[in-house]
Amino acid sequence: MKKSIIAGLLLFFALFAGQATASEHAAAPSHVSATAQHTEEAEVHDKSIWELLKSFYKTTGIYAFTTPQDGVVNGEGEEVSSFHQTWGRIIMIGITLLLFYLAIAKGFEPLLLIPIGFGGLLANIPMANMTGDHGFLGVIYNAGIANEFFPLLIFMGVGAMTDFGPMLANPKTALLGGAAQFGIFGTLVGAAALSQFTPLFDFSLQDCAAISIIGGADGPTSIFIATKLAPDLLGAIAVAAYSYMALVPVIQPPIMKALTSKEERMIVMKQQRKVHKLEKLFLPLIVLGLSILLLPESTPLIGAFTFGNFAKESGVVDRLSDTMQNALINIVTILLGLGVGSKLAAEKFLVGDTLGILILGLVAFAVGTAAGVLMAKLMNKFSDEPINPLIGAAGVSAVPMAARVVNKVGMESKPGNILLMHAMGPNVSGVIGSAVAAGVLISIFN
Amino acid sequence: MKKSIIAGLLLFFALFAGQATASEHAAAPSHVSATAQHTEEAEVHDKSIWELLKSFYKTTGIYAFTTPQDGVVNGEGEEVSSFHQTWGRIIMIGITLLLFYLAIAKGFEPLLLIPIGFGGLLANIPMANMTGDHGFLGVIYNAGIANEFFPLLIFMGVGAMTDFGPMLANPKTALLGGAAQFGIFGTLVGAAALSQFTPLFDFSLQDCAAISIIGGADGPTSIFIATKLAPDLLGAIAVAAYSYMALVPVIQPPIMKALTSKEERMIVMKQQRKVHKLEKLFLPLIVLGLSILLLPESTPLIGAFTFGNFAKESGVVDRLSDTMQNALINIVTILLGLGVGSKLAAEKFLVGDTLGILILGLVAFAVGTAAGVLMAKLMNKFSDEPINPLIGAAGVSAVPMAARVVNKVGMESKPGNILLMHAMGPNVSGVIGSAVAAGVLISIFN
Amino acid sequence: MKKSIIAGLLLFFALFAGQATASEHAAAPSHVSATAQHTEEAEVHDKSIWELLKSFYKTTGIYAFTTPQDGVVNGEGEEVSSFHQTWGRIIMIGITLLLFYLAIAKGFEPLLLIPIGFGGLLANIPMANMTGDHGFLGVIYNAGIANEFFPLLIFMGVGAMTDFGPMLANPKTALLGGAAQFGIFGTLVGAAALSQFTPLFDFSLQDCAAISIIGGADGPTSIFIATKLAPDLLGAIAVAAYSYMALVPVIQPPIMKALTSKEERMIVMKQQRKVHKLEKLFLPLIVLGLSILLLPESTPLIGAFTFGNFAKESGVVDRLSDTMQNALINIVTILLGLGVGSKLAAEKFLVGDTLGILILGLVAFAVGTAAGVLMAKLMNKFSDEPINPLIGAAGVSAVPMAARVVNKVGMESKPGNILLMHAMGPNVSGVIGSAVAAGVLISIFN
Amino acid sequence: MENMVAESFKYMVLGMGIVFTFLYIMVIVLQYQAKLIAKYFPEEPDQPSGGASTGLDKKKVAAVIAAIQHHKNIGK
Amino acid sequence: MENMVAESFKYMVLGMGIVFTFLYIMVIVLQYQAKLIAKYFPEEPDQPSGGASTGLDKKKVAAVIAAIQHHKNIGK
Amino acid sequence: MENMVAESFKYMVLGMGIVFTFLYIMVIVLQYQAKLIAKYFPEEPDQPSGGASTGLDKKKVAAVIAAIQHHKNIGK
Ligand code: NA
Ligand code: NA
Ligand code: NA
Repeated sequence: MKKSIIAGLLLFFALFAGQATASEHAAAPSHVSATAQHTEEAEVHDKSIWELLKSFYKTTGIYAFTTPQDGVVNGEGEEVSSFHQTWGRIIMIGITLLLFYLAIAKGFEPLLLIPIGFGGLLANIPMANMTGDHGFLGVIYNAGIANEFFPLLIFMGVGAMTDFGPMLANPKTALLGGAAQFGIFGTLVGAAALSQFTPLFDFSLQDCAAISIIGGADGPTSIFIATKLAPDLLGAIAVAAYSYMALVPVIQPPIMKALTSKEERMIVMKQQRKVHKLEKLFLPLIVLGLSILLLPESTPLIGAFTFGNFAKESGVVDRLSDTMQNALINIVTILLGLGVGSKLAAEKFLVGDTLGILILGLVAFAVGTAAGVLMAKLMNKFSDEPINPLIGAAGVSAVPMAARVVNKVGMESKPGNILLMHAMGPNVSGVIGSAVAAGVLISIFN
Repeated sequence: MKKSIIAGLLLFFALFAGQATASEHAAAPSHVSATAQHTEEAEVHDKSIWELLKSFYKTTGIYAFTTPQDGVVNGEGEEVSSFHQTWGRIIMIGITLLLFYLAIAKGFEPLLLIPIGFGGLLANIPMANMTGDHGFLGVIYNAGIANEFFPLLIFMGVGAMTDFGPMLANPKTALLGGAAQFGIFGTLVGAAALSQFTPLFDFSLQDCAAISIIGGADGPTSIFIATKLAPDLLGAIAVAAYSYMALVPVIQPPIMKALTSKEERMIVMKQQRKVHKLEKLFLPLIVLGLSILLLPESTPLIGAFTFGNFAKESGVVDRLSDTMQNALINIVTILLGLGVGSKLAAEKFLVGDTLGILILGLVAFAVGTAAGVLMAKLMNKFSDEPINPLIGAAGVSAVPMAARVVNKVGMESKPGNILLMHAMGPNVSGVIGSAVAAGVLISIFN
Repeated sequence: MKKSIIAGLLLFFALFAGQATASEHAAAPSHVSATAQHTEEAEVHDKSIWELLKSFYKTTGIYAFTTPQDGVVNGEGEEVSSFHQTWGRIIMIGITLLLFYLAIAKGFEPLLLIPIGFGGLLANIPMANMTGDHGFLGVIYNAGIANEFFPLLIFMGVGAMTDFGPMLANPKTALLGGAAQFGIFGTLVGAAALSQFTPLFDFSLQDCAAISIIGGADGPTSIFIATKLAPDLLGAIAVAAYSYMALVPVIQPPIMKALTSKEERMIVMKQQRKVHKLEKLFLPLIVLGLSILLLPESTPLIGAFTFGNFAKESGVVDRLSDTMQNALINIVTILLGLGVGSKLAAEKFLVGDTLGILILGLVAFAVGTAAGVLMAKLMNKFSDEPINPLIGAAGVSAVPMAARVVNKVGMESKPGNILLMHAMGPNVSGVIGSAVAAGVLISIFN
Repeated sequence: MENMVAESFKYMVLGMGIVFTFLYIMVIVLQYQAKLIAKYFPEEPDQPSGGASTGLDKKKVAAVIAAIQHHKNIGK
Repeated sequence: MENMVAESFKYMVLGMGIVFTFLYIMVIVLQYQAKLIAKYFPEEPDQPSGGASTGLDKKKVAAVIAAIQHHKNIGK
Repeated sequence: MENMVAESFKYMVLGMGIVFTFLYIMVIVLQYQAKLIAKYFPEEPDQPSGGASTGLDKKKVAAVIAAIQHHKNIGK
């Protein structure tokens, strides 16, 4: 069977090749030669089908990957180096395949890593220029990411999905969501120090701020800040943020165990009180009100988030709240992922900075976890009611993964000690905490 | 517990404050001082953490609300007065909270008042500048309201949700949906007279037209016309239109009772005939055809509306019709509400005109109701079949609330006299009527 | 009853007419006279209500359809001829009604023909100027069609709906989806020849390419290519593409029967093997990888398509995949249809070229079908396993209609011989085939 | 300025006239259409109202019933 | 360049201070609110968690139960 | 103008050649992939078709069954 098909294909080509050779004026199927052909219109040359194939070969990806050209520019008009045209793109395609593997086989935040990875795959296709102003990814990027609109819509949907009940049941655990933000600010100092005193990194203070927000463990916040403060680092920051959020079950447990004794991990917390629905209704208004009074720069993020939450808790606009939680957030997630992926183009991602971002992001994450746990230990010392220090780790946000990890680690020390709901308090307050931290960074650097 | 937390916080501040004071060159976390700092880069000054806090204080909302500045501009570059920076914003935030109360506790058109109210809340946040071209609300406004696109999409969804069966069962009741438009045109004359002859109002004729459309009791039509004829009045007109539509059960009954005798209210109408599905299928085409022949200026509104209705009645594109009625209209409602809310910024809303708009809108609504009832009385005199004059009140549109009010008032006079379906005829024809009236106003003023 | 209403209306008019006549300065309700009025502000003339009606008459569609004006321009600023202002528009409205009839009564691709038809209806309304930059249709066209974005989103949704299982079960039938693309390239040659050697057509080579893509039997691909290569022909190409896809059950069977013997049509194919889910998972990556290596110009289309398919087959982002298949594709279908319909404006559609497009499109479709069947006959000769030549006809794509037609024609010859799943292989590979063909055309002409 | 009332009055007359003319012609056409349809397509009369979302409901009910059947079969 | 560390350190102090101040005030307000609401609206206590999608579930369950009833009635 | 046919003919040859080359390589790769997967991942064979929306259906069915159980328990 196979042989006969090959024979058929050859026959087909040979047949037409013969006829095509006979024709007088052949076409060249590429931009460049099409232009050339117009200027030489008068000339008559005898180009065989094989020459046609040869000129077609120059339009293939194989040619582009193997034969870098001078003067190739990306969607933003910046020149792309030989390395980034060849091995760079190939490495990036390998990285996107790795992201797919992690998302599908390991369950790493697939809702964002699959669109981001696919966007990155498309962004590294030679000649297709999909990140350009008229390309598939470029249109998306300009429509909703360049203006920081999509992250806000995502945040609105997240707000509509968040239940603040556990935090309201025990408000003081919300402070743990503050302590964990030390991951952001501590890393900011560390990154500045390493940039200033070592040759390892060379980030500006603004870059440091955009990178350290990874410690907030909050995807849309990271994208929002990166777009505002360091758009060129967006791809690496987004990938780092979502990857580490996905790696919560790997990164956090050793830190949590190192900082706590077995007795502390076995602490049983008091059952939570019931929360009145009016408390839930007023909560978004209180949070927004505080951010208006203290930090107006944080209100785009907190405003979108509390709008979603208020719509949900109002109970009278369920069709809007359902749409925010489903159709709208899904559509925006698809587009946001593809658009962010456009920053995984080799010439943007395969730069020295990326490794620094990945390292600093990991540090930020770990420091935030540690700060949350230590703060919880401190609070346990001074509190009338027992506080299990593990729940401090949930303060980084990464809702609800971090709370689940807390629960799991707690159960390992004392089976049956269900910490999930107690950890959800710091977990959701961590979202507010990192939005406030983002507001501080915007107010300083923007 | 509380005391120890306060102690901890103070300790934390004190600790860092000491260290920070020691550092040589401090930063100022605000736009203004950030610029200043760059120019004075050479200077070395010893700024303590307390000075840092002081300069942070100037970026808080508390400072902005209490200390108005000269030269503050809104999203459109217009200067904002001291009053509008301070009490104005506070009053507006109070008004948006009132809208929430009405929407949640009283059930006033929550689907629009909650997004509009929240948009208004966000629009009054100092320094966040969300109504600017790059702000959350500004992006939405420019994407779909400035070009009048969102109201048309809403109208398309409303078309897909409207069942013209009751109107087709008794077409001549559609005339009641015409009489009620006297609310629009009567108010136009009244507003013009009051503007011309009294010092009460000072509206241009175009403003009068935009205001009087509130009498059409149709939200998207009001927003469409206001955006076209008087965009600065959009916020007040939208709020008035939706508020009065929500107030139908309060505004209409006294007028209905004052204009009818108990005998008239007790009139029982003939049971409606069955309607052939082909009649429903052709109806949108007939309505659109008439508006093409008589009033092409009304076809954006009527075209969108009849497209939705035709998609529904065709029966072959249920997935599109379902999407228009759900995902699409919900998404657009969220965005439209937020975008319209951006016009609730204090400097736009807290102006003399707003009170005039609220008063004139109420008059328009009441006059429309009265005209509908009186026309129904007239028709009842000349008709072979009995017509209960109450159904005239449903001609203002406000679908389906007005029809339900008719039903309720009818039942009060004669229990068991179900007028709901009879009132739905004028009710849906009122939508067509106000779209035609809007077309007339566009044709005159645009 | 009727008489009394007429009497009432006359009374109403007469009443106001009398009063209006008495007023000193009358308004003219149209753009033109509104301007005039401002310049003659000083003059005092006694315009009766009848004169007002007369000037209103000039703003009606009746007047516009019957009294063509010089200097009327369409949304793109091109002058519209007298014919296109009058009979042209009326004919186009008739054609859109015909499209509705075909969609509703005959079930012709209603999901696209109804929005396209309605868009066409709206585009032919005089004076409303809905295709202009600020018109309902113009806004849509500029937002998503001019930049070729909407067809890609549709393709993404189609990818998420496509099951490549049948093709994977018997990969070599995928070649049939290649043969059918001869409909595209054969027609390209034919159209070029007829344009060059006969006075029948006068298309440029680029136009020929845009037209011949109709033979790919793939709606979004046709719209994508037409927008890129010949935007003025978009309306006719889209209508032809969807109409012929809808006409598959009429166009294909005679060709299939003419080219096959009854014995061939009775061939029973081997039951398909089971496909491993990993094969489905890797398929989109393989297809995209090949298109990157061989034809990067095809990757916008194939990238969007394989993204949708990959999201579906990954199994970890069901909420995104569901959204692509429902809310997102439905919303985009509505907007795409309306936007494409804007190219059914009389002055765009009622031109000599349209007839040529319809004829050439039909030829392309028929040639593609024939090529598929002939290739299947050839493969059957050389294959170890029997191949029913009918399944070749499914290679044109038109998923899943063409496969169903194959099944039906097969059953006519041999009841119980279910070819549906066997035909789905060529059917879905036809989608890839035409996307590759589109890539070739882009690489040549763009 | 002095003529605003007069102008608006004319617009009122014009506007109400057009609204009524529009709806009146619509009523006439609809009545005529009803007669024509009753004459040529006497079958399939539809309920006068409530046809909005029955398609969806029917589907849901069908799915539920199918699921119940499925469940019962499993239960056996 | 030389002052990056010092600057970032100040930002850290400021940032952590604001984050804690924000959350601390929030905690105080929420605790006070809880007391107020417990005092003036003692009725209708809600479950402390899981209120996210119960509205939907309730509706679904209601629809299913209705469908089952319907089905049973048909079955009779 | 005179060379349109010749040009288009070449494009046809080129186009059909690329389409076939593309699909032919794809077929080879897919056949090879099928063998590899059958060798290294012999478990979990999938149905050849119709996998599109079973995820959803399964969820729906599960919800319905749960609801029925719930209903039965209530009914007791
Ligand atoms: Na956080
Ligand atoms: Na109305
Ligand atoms: Na095809």
